[in-house]
Amino acid sequence: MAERILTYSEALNEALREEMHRDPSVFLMGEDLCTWGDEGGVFGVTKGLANEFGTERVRDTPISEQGFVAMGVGAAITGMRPVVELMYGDFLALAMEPLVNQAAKIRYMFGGQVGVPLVVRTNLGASGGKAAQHSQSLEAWLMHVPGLKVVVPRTPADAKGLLTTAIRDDNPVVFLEHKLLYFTKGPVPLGEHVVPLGRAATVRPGSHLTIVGTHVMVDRALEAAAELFDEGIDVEVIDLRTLVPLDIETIVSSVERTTRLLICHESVERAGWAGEVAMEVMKHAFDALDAPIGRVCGKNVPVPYSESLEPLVVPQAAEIAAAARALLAGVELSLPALTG
Amino acid sequence: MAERILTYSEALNEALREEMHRDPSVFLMGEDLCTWGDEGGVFGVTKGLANEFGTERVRDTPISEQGFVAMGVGAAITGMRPVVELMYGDFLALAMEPLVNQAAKIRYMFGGQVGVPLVVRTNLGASGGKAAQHSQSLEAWLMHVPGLKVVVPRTPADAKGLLTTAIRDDNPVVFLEHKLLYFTKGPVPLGEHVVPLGRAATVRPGSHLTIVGTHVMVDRALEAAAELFDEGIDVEVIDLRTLVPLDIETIVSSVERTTRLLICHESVERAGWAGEVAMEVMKHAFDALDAPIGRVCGKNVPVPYSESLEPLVVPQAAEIAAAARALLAGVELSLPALTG
Amino acid sequence: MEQTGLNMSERTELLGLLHRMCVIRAFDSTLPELYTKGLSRGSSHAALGQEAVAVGACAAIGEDDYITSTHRGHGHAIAKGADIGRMMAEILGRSDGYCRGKGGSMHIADFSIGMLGANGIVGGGFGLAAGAALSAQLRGVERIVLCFFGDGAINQGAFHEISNLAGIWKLPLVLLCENNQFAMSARATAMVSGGDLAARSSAFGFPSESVDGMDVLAVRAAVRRAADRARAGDGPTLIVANCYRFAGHFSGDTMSYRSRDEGDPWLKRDPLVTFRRVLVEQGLVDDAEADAIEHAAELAVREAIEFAKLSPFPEPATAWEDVYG
Amino acid sequence: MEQTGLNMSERTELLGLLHRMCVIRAFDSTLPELYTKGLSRGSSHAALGQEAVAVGACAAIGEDDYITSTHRGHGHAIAKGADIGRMMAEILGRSDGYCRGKGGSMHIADFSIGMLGANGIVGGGFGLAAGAALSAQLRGVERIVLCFFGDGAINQGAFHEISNLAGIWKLPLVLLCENNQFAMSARATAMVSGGDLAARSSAFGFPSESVDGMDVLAVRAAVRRAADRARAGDGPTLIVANCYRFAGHFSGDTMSYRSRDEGDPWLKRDPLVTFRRVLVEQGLVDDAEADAIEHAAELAVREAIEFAKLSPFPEPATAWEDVYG
Ligand SMILES: Cc1ncc(C[n+]2csc(CCOP(=O)(O)OP(=O)(O)O)c2C)c(N)n1
Ligand SMILES: Cc1ncc(C[n+]2csc(CCOP(=O)(O)OP(=O)(O)O)c2C)c(N)n1
Ligand SMILES: [Mg+2]
Ligand SMILES: [Mg+2]
Repeated sequence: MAERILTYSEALNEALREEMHRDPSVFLMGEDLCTWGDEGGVFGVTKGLANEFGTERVRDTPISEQGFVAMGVGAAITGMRPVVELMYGDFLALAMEPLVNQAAKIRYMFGGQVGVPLVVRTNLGASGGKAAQHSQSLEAWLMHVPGLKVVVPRTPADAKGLLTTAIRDDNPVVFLEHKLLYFTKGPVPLGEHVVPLGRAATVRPGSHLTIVGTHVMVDRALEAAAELFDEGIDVEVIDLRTLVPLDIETIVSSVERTTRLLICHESVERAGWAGEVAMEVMKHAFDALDAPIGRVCGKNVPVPYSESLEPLVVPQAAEIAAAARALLAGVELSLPALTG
Repeated sequence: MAERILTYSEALNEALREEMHRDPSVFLMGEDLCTWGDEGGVFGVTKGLANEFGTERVRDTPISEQGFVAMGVGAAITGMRPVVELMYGDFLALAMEPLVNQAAKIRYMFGGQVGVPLVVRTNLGASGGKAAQHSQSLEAWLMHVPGLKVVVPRTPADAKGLLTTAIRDDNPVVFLEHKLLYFTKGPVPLGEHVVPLGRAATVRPGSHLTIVGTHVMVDRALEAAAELFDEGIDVEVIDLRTLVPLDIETIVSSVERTTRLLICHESVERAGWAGEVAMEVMKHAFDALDAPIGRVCGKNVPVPYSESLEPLVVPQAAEIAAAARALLAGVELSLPALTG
Repeated sequence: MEQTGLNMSERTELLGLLHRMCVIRAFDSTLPELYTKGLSRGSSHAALGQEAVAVGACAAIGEDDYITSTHRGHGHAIAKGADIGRMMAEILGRSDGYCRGKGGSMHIADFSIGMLGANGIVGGGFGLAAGAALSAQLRGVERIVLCFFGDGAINQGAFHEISNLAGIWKLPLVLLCENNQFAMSARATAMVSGGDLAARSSAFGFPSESVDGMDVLAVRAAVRRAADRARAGDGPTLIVANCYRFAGHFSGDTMSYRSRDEGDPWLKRDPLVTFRRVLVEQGLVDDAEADAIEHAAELAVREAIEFAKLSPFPEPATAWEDVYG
Repeated sequence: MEQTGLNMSERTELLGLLHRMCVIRAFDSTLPELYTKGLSRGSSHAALGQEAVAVGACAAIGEDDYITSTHRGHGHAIAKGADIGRMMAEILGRSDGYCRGKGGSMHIADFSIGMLGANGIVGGGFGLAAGAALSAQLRGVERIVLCFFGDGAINQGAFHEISNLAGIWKLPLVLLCENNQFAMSARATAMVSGGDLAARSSAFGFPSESVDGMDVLAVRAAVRRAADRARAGDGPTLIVANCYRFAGHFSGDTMSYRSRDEGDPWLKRDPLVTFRRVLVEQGLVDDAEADAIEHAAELAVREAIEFAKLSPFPEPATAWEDVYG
């Protein structure tokens, strides 16, 4: 299929545009979607869409997060497919009631009478000193809510393909972007591009250790892997792409080969989702494990502002590499023969 | 120390009364605290307190959860020690903004200028058909927020001792009761009774397998343990009592003896805190483990209403027993000599 | 009691109103018995005394219009035309219930008649209602949304956010506050700053109206006016229907927070009694006919209970269904 | 411009107001430079054009009184008496900053002067302010709370919940809405249903007042009236100060959503220029003295920057401190 190089933000924009063309029930709501910056959207995701589709279908809202997310739920149960944006992921804290008590439960609690085809888009991650209230990664909360799906695209192609799938999904999907990824570039297929939910991507094959992560943690793991390779350590890196559903098969079959697992997430360590992956891996492949499952995660502190502190609380490549080394300490390793 | 038999609800009431006598900065806010039922409180926890301390210090609020929790934060940073009640734990979804973006971060984000001595009391758990919006156990969300402490008392004595400690703590504490426990009875010390945060209680010593849990899961684990003992399986049961801080030492030293761990929580399995305990145990005692760490948790569904369905989604003793048996399948066990 | 224009041509409709009010009364009167017999569980909230609000309001809107409801929602559902057998089966946790036994009293919904659900979260309906109104507006269908809520719910921030959003977007929304004077033990007079619930719309520049919630025809008239505004594209209206919660908040509520007789003036104005009297006085019905309507309602509810009792409990496997679709 | 009673006895105080306004102007004018030089990070929001609101309001309350602030909070902090060296050090992420470098521009607080913090959550200050007001009431101290917020924040549900709570409990609270016409790219005229921000208090039965936010003395007078009410136990007041955001939402905002000249009428009423002119006209200051005040303000800000630059970055170990205490 034909591809072009787009930014992650442009890829998201393309998915929105194409789905809005395809399906008149898709519409957008959120703050500053229409005229902010260069034709809309704090990160440019809705650029040009208000001009193209009108402000009926691309709606600037007041600052009323709980209210407009709840309205998304109400519209979703009456025939529409709303895509609602929260400007920052930290504002999920304001919208948990409609997301958790309404959207996630409506299908079940009403005995399957209706679905909730709602997408709530927002972003995670620390970036450039946004500090404690604009840097949180709260995906674990959402994973813990039956009825929600949780998507975490990393590449521009996945951004497009997964957002397309999310919009077509008949369930509430929380679509979590990452601030540091919006302006990264990559090839993106032209036209319809659909990436199924629940399929992880093995972005680097390796034989000694498996690292799973999402978003920028995958990039940092790849950085660490390159460094480790020079030391004779061959790391496999898996980008989960979606957290609910979770592609446990891909992880388990990797771990069965490598016998070691390191899980990386930017969200804070305590009660983060590393434990979820670990429990599932233990359940399916405990005997394959030659070392404790490790994790490198955000530290158990709020995100500080200063440039001298912020990087300390978010996992960096060096920390991932060190953790990988520790899991392999004392193990005799051989690199795979260079075939293929 | 002298003791009497009290219900869990009465024990909580006693802690509130004693702390209000001791410290004039302690006051209560919430819905239906003053005149509901038998002199206050849907579960009787504030019974008689409005009559004793007046409605200035025991304040009935409008139905404005986000607002009055936020006011608790504002009062806490200006010299008071508010104890705020949310009638049901599901309403945490309405109060995450003040709890997470304000209370949990204020000390850190403002560089230690001020603490937030706030207690937010609420309850968890399914009980008798309260259905999807009145049965959730959301403690994992709170554990995932640095700056919050999370307390989960099980016995009346702990209810009193831990609430006393929580009120005296200079940090925001989310104090999570359980609906099925309010009217259970047990001995409670007269007068000042303080239970430190971060100390688990080993409620049943055993040698073959460790089960950790909280709230009613501990009772169900004890039930299972009694049944298993008749089959020659000797289970150790640990009541965590607080989730943040987590008493990992007690768990690890138990697992080092038993070599097997089963974690039980009523909150839904996916991204629940079982994984957190497991990661810490693996970190400290992987080599001691003779089996994968198991978990028996709430199922990944909303809580259904019908009496024929509700019990299926919440762990019961039989399920815990079965999981324990599975972890010990094929293992030759001997019961410890009956000494002391 | 609003009586102008009561005439024979409306007779069927008016008797229909009386009938529905009687069904609600009979339905919610059985709740304590169901509970003590162990047939229902959780909490179910009776709307005794508030029948005129539900019935009057739903009579003012069309079949295709939507309603959102509350924890105290049986009356709303019945007024919108829900099947009381399936409602009762839901309350008994049976497989023929509207939610296949998964919802119970607080989560009855019937999407086929535009009843978008009761709600266990006080104020949870505001956003659903406004979202449905936006949906109707976007789809260009002539549907409006009637949002029922209580005097307690009006203090939720959601009321404010949704009122503002509905105001700026001129959504076809009728906000109907049932001021039954209490939110559990909390008196509206103590919890509503300024004391005037109808004043709340002035913040957003849309109109409000206070109406006697004991008078089914007055409620119908007020909601008709509001529905007309909504359909005309003029946006939301707030209606405050003043009424009284005759019974406890739910069965088991000892009501120690209110004196035994403080409700007497309200009880004297029982909306069923009043409406029946008017119909008789106007010669639209005689006592025998009115008695028959009441008995029919009671019978229907008894039948609903029998239907519900015969319905099997849901199969265990259904616990795993409908989490995702 | 409100001018009655300007006299020599007030001279020191009035020059103090001018001085503080100049400090805020100078302080927030440096933000783009700090950002482009890589000295600051994250977002910092200038209150250029809104100086009269912060200074007038804080002049109307006492040292012991509290304020809560917003993401656009430098002016509020300066007006309440915060040290600009420590503020600047915070913006530069240094260890001498108010938050030891952990907060940055959006989280400046100085509890020693009752400045309870800027806030990155729009509307996050409502509850803190009302809680502090309740605290003062319970402790029986004569402190009031001044809560700054924007025209965007007024649409948060928190405004509603807190207004109601403050109303029923008669909390000593002044709700000061800085209507600078915009919430990022969103116009207040489009986002506020009914269009009248001051009408919002009518929902709760407490008074409101609209005031010219370009006039420091008018703001002071209005806040004094509200503060008197609060101190007298009469509860909250809403004040809407109409003003204009002279610059972008933050540095880097291209402001494509507003036309280049639409703000001109506002810019012509620059609160610093106007107030200076009044003082000169009234003979309270001559041009040289006024120039000196402006220069002193600029110098103070330059010194603050030097102080901040010399302050070391926080030690890594501090990242682990103050999570719990
Ligand atoms: C968010 C939330 N807070 C509290 C409750 C507990 N609760 C259930 S009904 C109720 C009172 C509601 O009062 P009102 O809105 O007047 O409705 P009414 O019960 O009078 O019909 C309360 C506090 C709840 N279910 N949801
Ligand atoms: C809860 C929340 N929603 C959205 C934002 C993003 N945001 C930051 S400032 C702002 C506009 C605020 O407008 P207003 O209250 O008028 O204050 P002003 O910026 O004009 O001073 C927005 C939308 C936020 N920080 N918090
Ligand atoms: Mg009520
Ligand atoms: Mg503004």
